[in-house]
Amino acid sequence: MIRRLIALLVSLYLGYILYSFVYVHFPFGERPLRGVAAHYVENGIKEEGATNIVTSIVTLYRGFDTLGEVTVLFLAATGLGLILAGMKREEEEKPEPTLIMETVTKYLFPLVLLFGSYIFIHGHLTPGGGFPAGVVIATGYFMMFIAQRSFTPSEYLLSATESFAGTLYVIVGLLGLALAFSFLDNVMPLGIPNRVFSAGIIPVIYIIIGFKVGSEMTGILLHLKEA
Amino acid sequence: MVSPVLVIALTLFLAFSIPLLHMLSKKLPPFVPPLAMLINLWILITNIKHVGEGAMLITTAGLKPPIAINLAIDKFSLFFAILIQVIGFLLSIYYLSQERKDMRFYMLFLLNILGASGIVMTGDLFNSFVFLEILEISSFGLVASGKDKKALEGGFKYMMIGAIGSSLYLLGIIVLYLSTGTLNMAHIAKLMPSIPDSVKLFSSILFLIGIGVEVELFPLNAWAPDAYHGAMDEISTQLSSIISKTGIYLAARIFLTIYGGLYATNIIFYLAITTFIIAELAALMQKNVKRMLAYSSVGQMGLLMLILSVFAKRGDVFALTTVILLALNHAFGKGLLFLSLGSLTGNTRNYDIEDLKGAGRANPVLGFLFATGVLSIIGMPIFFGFWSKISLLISIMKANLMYLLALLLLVFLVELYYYANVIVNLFKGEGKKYRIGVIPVSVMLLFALSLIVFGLWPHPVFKIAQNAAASLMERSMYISSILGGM
Amino acid sequence: MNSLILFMALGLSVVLIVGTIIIYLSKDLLVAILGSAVISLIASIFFLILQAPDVAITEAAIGAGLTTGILLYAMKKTGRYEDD
Amino acid sequence: MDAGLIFYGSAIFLMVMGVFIAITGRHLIKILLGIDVFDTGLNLLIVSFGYINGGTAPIFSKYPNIFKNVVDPVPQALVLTAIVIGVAEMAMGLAIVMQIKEKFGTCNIAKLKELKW
Repeated sequence: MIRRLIALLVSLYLGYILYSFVYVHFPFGERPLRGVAAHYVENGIKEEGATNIVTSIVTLYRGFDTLGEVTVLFLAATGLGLILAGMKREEEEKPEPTLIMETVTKYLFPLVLLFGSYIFIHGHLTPGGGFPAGVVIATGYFMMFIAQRSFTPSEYLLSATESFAGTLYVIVGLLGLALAFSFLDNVMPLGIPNRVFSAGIIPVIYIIIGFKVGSEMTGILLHLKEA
Repeated sequence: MVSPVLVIALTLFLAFSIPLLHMLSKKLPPFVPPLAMLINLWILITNIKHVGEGAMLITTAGLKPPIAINLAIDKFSLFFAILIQVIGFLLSIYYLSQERKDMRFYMLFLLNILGASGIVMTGDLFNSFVFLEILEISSFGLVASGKDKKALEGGFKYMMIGAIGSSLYLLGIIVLYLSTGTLNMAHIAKLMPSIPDSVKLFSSILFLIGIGVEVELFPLNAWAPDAYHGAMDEISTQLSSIISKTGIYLAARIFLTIYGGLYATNIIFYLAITTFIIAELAALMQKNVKRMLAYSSVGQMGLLMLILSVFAKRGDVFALTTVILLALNHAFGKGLLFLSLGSLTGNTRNYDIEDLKGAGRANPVLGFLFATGVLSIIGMPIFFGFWSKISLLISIMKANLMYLLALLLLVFLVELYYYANVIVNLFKGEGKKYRIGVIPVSVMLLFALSLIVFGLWPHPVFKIAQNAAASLMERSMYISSILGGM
Repeated sequence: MNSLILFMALGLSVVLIVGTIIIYLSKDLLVAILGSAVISLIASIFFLILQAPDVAITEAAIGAGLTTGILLYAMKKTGRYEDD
Repeated sequence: MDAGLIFYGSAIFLMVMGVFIAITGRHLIKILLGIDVFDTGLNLLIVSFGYINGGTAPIFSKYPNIFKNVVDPVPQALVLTAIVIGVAEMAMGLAIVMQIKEKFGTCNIAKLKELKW
């Protein structure tokens, strides 16, 4: 007990040091917009055509990071599958879902998928984008696992979607390398800002990410369910 | 000219396409990693002549730094990138000999190499964090993929410390971003004089914690002996030959290039010297040979950080060359030791020193390979380790640090004692004979051969290492070649 | 930021503190997991207040939704109560 | 009322408590929860760094009207990445925990004695 108290005091003290450091050097809300951020805000729409600046940073200016991020998720899905493979499955009595649950989820499921695709298609105009959209889609599947008696998405199909979307992402990047000598360059026409068909490759990338994240997350949930 | 960004893009492409290839034929996935490494090696080697003074700039998203992410490859990063690909290639050949049902293992392996090559090639701080995460998460997976109790426990510990360490690394990046308004390494380095000292100190401590997990600095190395011990032998090789070397690269890059000389040198010095002494003493006490190798690995990393912290401030190119030579020797030597130890125990995963009795006499080839690794690590003549140790002693003597010299000689004696103990045990008494395939033996022979060849003709390696170290010291060159005339 | 929003944020931060204490003290992992979901949800409201709607959506979907889901699946496998 | 105290304070409190829970937790899932809380706190801290008084979200939905006073978009983009990385780490950790439960029969770290803790 004493050791825990000491640990608590030490960590609170470290937190206090961090707080006082942060408070002195970076006072809340008083930092001017400068450096690359100022450039993104001023020229973001002109350069990349997306009205959501965060989106254009995520997919293009720092698109290489996002490729890495997608890789991290892919890694988590594969690593989870690798580690969980060969676990004993416990057959247990599953409570039967009620009729209301079953019926409602059946009709709700397409709506959830539609909502997910809405988010990733409008990623360059409104907040959201590929990652939350993929998770919303996965949540739809999650709902179906819980509420339907015999619903199992094909693992084969999930894995194929995931893998195909990943390779497609790299190909989109390589297209930039081939056409403009720079990986992940925005080689498509920018169009008129604030329209769905604008901002060059941003919607393409977000659609790919949406599919990829959706299938990966569904795969993770499926593995955990079956473990 | 082939753009080096393809090293990352093609590796990713191949890793993503493994499930598709698996659907075509179940036999394909094992051949993907060697193919990827070969392509990467080819790309990197064709780029050697394009990397001149300063760094080579590769933009992404069609915009100049610091607006978009860029890769920055100077001779130092090229050296480490090629080292990573070579060891990755050898390991991936080694994996060909093993029957593995799960294709996901190869994906993890490939992404691990990808993370390491990403870290050494990127010119952007946050990008290095992303690749660090790729490296770490794939390492947890690889360590835990042995799926026995030890592997799982080692993997979990690594995960716990790695997760918090890398988060603090991220906080360090953010602090630098807030004070400079940019994430580009060269740009931050250029703006470094304008940052207040307290912010520098604070952020460098955060970076130290993040990198300390990778380079196994005390007290962040609690995971290391367990993960090395718990992981399969090839994975231990990967941990010691690739992952910790990437940590050294990152430490040198961040502290030397960005901060322009080690910041918080005293802290690093004391931590490194503690790591070095404690780990070597712990290795002396071990009865378990693999754990002994693990502690010796940790000690070696401590030694590398020690030399970095002592000499970085003086701008001593020769000492940095020593760091590179030691890292190279350790990468090949320890890798060889872990691999051959696995075969010497007949993959029973029982590493007790008593059980190894006579194993070297019963399997002379393996015994010879293990002995080669040991001789190179302790620095016997005609092996590469000799030259790295000699240059280490010379650089310390030149700097007139007699207490350090005395300490090092003492620790080397300790090292000599415990390694000699193992070797004597290996060749004493009767042991069991194990069958071993052609591929593992030839991979280990390649490791051993490179140690001997580098040992007999040290001049080219020395020259390459010197160039790499010199390019690390050319800080203003690095900045101006990335940012242009800005 | 007007003071009404600040006042709300203050109230939420009290909930946040209570949430972490519940995670620490609770022997029932279900309660602890739900506590972490609540913390993520409050964090996502904070993101909204801090004018970061993208992050808010992502945190709500990933931190509060998906993480809780996978934690619950894992808890089903490992047992609900912390044994001493 | 001090906005900095509320946002910085609660973010740093989450980080501190996260580390504390991770260090003192006896159950493996509790440790992972601690790391999760720590990550949430860190993300909150980073986004609070990016806030600028009176700024709006960096989304110009009324283009071509561009407001000059927007909050810093870069920390937000970085946090998006950090959140996703956090969930990936969590999934990996849970997989290891589930295997540990299967192999050891317990998730209490006091009872995991295969290697020295």
